[in-house]
Amino acid sequence: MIKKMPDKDGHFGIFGGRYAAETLMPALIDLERVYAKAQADKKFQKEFDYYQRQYAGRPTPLYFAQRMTKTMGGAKIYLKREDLNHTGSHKINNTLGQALLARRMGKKKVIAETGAGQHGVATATVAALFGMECKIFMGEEDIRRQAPNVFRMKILGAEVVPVKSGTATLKDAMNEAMRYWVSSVRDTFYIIGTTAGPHPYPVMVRNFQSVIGRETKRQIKKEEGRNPDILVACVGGGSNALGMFYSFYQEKKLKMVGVEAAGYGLNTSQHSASINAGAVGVLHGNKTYVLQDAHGQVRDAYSIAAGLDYPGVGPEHAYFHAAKRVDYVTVTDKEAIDAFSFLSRQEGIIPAMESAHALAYTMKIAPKMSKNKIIIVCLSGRGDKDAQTIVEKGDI
Amino acid sequence: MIKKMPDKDGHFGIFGGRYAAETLMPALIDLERVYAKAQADKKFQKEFDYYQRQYAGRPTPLYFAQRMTKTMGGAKIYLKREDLNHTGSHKINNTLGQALLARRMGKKKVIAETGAGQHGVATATVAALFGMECKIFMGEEDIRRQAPNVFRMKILGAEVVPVKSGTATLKDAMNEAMRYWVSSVRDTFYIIGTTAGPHPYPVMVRNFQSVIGRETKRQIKKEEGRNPDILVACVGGGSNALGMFYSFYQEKKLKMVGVEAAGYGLNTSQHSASINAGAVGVLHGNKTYVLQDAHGQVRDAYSIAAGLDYPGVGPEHAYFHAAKRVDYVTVTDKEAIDAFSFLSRQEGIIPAMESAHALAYTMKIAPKMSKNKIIIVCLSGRGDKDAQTIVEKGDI
Amino acid sequence: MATRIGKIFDELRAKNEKALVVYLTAGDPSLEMTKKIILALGKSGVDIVEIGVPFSDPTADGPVIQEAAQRSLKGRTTLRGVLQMIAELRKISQIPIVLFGYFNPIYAYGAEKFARDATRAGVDGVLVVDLPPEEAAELKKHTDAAGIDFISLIAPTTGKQRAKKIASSATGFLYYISITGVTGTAVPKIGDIEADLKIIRKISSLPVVVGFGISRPEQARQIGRLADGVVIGSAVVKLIAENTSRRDMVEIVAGFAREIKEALR
Amino acid sequence: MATRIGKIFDELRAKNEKALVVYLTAGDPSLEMTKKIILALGKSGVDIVEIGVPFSDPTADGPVIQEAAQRSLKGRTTLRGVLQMIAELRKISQIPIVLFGYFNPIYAYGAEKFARDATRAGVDGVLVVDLPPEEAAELKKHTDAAGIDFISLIAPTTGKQRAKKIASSATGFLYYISITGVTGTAVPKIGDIEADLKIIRKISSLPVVVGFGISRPEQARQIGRLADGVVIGSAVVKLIAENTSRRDMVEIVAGFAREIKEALR
Ligand SMILES: Cc1ncc(COP(=O)(O)O)c(C=O)c1O
Ligand SMILES: Cc1ncc(COP(=O)(O)O)c(C=O)c1O
Repeated sequence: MIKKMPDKDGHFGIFGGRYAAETLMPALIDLERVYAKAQADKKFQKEFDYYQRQYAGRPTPLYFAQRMTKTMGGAKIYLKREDLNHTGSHKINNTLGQALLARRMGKKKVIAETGAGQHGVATATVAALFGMECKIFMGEEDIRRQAPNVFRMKILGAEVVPVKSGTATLKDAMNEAMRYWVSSVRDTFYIIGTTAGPHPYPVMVRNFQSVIGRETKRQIKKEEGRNPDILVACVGGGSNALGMFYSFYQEKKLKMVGVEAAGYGLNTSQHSASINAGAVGVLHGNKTYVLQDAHGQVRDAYSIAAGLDYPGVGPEHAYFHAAKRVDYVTVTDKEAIDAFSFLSRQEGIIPAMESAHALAYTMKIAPKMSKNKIIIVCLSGRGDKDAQTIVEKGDI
Repeated sequence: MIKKMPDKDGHFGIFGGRYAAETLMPALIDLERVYAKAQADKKFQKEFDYYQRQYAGRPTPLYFAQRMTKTMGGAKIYLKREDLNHTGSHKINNTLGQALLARRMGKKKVIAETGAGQHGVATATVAALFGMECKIFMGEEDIRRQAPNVFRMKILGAEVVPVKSGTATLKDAMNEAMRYWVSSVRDTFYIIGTTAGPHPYPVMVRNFQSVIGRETKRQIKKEEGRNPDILVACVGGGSNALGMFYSFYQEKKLKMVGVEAAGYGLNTSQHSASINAGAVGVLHGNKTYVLQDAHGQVRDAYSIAAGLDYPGVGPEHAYFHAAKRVDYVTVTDKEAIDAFSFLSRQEGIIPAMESAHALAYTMKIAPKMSKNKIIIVCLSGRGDKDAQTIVEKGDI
Repeated sequence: MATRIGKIFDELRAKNEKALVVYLTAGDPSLEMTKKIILALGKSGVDIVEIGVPFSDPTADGPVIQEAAQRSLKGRTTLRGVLQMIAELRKISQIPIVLFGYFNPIYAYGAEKFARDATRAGVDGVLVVDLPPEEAAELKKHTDAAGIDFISLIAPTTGKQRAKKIASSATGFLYYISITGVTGTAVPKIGDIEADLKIIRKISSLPVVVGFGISRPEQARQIGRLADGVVIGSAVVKLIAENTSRRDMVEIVAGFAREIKEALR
Repeated sequence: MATRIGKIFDELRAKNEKALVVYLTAGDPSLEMTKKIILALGKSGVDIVEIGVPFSDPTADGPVIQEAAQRSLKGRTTLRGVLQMIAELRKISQIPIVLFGYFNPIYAYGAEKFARDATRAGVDGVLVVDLPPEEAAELKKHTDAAGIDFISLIAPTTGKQRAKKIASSATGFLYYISITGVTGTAVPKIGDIEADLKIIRKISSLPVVVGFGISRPEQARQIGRLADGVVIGSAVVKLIAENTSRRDMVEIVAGFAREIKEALR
């Protein structure tokens, strides 16, 4: 049995913690305190539930993928439909929670980093909803690649701040957001988009996302009268995966699989498999597995799924990996594209390229499992944002 | 009190009917028969419900737009969130229904026309879901304007057939789909996307869409303990509006408003206001209001909202107009763009440009109404598809 | 009173000939030319002309006739203009004329006024593609009153019961659609036509002509053996389009019609 | 045993001078040049050098120092290389040296090994920006054991209680961050500094230096009146970058340091 995590300073075993500049420390400690209070406050929970239901569209269905199951010929495959959330992914679960906290703290400005733009859109969305000023930091390279989401953020009234430093992608956007936060921490709330960053972000984001698993548990019980055998989710920073896993990790005999992006392959330098191919290090305020060279310099991550394109991973995943509670596997760009196309044509659901990683792994194992087994895949988002890229790559 | 409509030949008063080529008549009659049977069949209804819930993500929330209401300073404004449906609009309600009918009829091929691409995507989606071959007819001009939806259809495995005839927009796509259907009617099901076309399409589509109003009625009862005062919906062919109105039209004292697209203004030739500026005529198999010249030649419709860009309107609307049961008003491109931007920034919801027409009208009346009045707007779809156009027009 | 249409079939039967019905789109390239072509067609042995009234949304037509309609509408052809042209034609020709088209231009004109003006102009029959028997009454009551034949279509998809119903209210002749498709887009199969015509013959004693997709003398001959006549549409419209700029266009079209007619004698 | 850092503050106090701490990024433009610059700085009156170990993700730094780090990393600077350079420097200079950086390169090097190698190379203190007291133990236990000062930061956002806690475990000197922001991005406000230093003085008897955003002699003089020293960082890094290709770059930098030091006497 795995212990309740994290400890009071945000440590998951040796991972996590709060490796932050002193200027930010008081804000982080304050946030921790406010969050703890909110968590215990029925009113806050009610408010959060209200927006989840009425605004984000929860609960999302747990959909039995009948054709996919049949074609695979093995285990029953269910999809948790986070793609049906407002703004198109699970990201809104978290931004709603953090924005409500920001409102509690009287902060009228929010900032966020974004890679694919999904978290940026989800943040711009809640900022509009609660009438907050919003700045989104985004790498110049990503702004070019993810134009549709940039348009959405602008329409929502957010300022999209182009980040030119470093490799001009997600990691640098996060660096820049942190720098901006350092200079504006008194009136600005930083809405981090995944289970990373300094404590209390990893635990807070995981808790906001845990609605995914809570619903799933109830739904599969109703459908099948029992827990599933395997849960599969993609892992970028790890928020959709932890959101799905959290309600289940105490269940014995239930296997959980996190799927990292292998890009062009782990034998190349073009991947994002922090757990499978990184080393323990400290990045963006927490200790975890990081893609880095022998000298502790962080490497660029790569994945066709912009949302997985991150050289770190949430510290709770690092812990689950070390504790062997979750299996972390990898899936290449090519396998993910095949799964993307497969699900689109088999079920009429265009998955986000991120989620396609979880599907690709499912397609490897399902055929080998017996028909009375159950796999649940976290379909973390919709693939509208990826459609053009994939068609233009000529893979469809 | 308005009588139950339509009559057995699909007439709504003098409107509707079945003005179709003889080649299609047997298929239409057959469809009518199969549909009547399905309607009475609990199993069919259960199946339809199942996919609505588990696949499309219904029920959609009825969301109280708190900030918008406050800013407007008058009536309470609720939004029926059809934008949260799978594929992003109410169109899926109907395509699921028709695809289930097609399956019942043993048809393995479906076709559809599309303008904005929303119905095309919704059709390609259900075709994938049920393993059917799918051809989508789309004007060349629209293919250019609505590229993201074209990508989605292709990914879903549909063939997008470019239509060059006429003005290469929606009306011509529908002409071409009908022509194709004439030549393939024995094994092909034509999934029409709105409450138009020959009988039984208008009644069938309205019934499939009526889930919108049924849910709304239940939801507003729960929220407010009573019916709303006004329902507002945009009217292209009219399916989201009828879907919303159908459960309410027998309610006295309840006002219903259909919003047509005034484009550059009714005093120009650039609009789609078939009811407000058209004349009775016959187009695409039914008698209704049609934009036409004095000689009965159909005019091109125009609206910034590609889904409203149709020179006809569902015959039931024509009837409701003639019977004065529904008010039909118009909203210009400019007003709709303002509403689009307003809702995005006030509520974090980017509406489809189509739905923005309903919002724009709401913004005109809400401030003049007292605070105990209730308006429900059918938010028929999300505006991701429109984001680029609007940003590039420089209006944001 | 025997109509011009009734008479022509009586005459042809007497001669043991089959009717050649030629379709052309009015106003393509101009109403003046349409009139000239019709006169020439009459002289080259064509028995009936179907004059297509152009419509913006011709859902039952293939590309050839669609484009002809678009060209004609660009030239501002109207139903009123077509009727005027026919009235002028009638001063010099007694060829039976069927107006072919879609309902909306007629509806916009006014069904009753249309029937009156059409009969005055010398129209013998109307064929409205999107007006099946279920919806026909609103026009037919006026054309019946005006003594204009209401030509009805029977398709390969029409079942026997339905065909009976259609035939029962039809006048002039029955138009059997030889393909499951729009005009000019496929080649009819003789075997299918033969089987369907057998059924239709049992149902109705009206003359039956066969149309959609017939373009060559040999086809006309084969089908002529089974039916009372054939309709040539897209082939003629295409010929007109291809030769619009030639001075001898009218002769070319007339020559083509003559070839087909030969095959029907 | 008094460290070099302790000694220098004692000496300065005796002379009634304030310390000039200069930051520069190791390896920009090269480790060789870094060494030369440090030697020149020592000669021009600089009291302590902060040698920045470049990191790929310097989240506490403004653009000037970020870019210097990127240039340095392009030149393949490593922590090992920096320590080697310091060891060489130590053969000819006794200037107090603080290593400034982020934790990950140290963690990758191994905290214990790092402390051992650093002290051997002649490092006097370390300042790890992203290692607040809560996380400091894993490094501090080793640097303490090696006799290296663990320099701690106090920010304008740090409350009194927290400042106390920080001061209680700090050694060498306290580094007060003069702006709420990253390095080199804003001009510090004297009034705010004065107020905060008053509090810090009550809490701790360690020397306090002030840094972030100081670039001109006049600023140095004003702040020198309140603190025990000032840190010049971005201004020096920028000067190095702007003059990299000039032969007299080292003299330019040294000259600038001399001007600042003048203001602190
Ligand atoms: C749809 C989707 N899934 C997954 C991810 C990865 O993030 P996480 O691992 O935090 O769930 C993203 C990030 O943008 C995303 O957009
Ligand atoms: C979002 C949305 N709303 C409305 C419409 C208009 O159609 P209808 O009037 O049938 O609801 C469309 C058509 O594409 C649409 O996509």
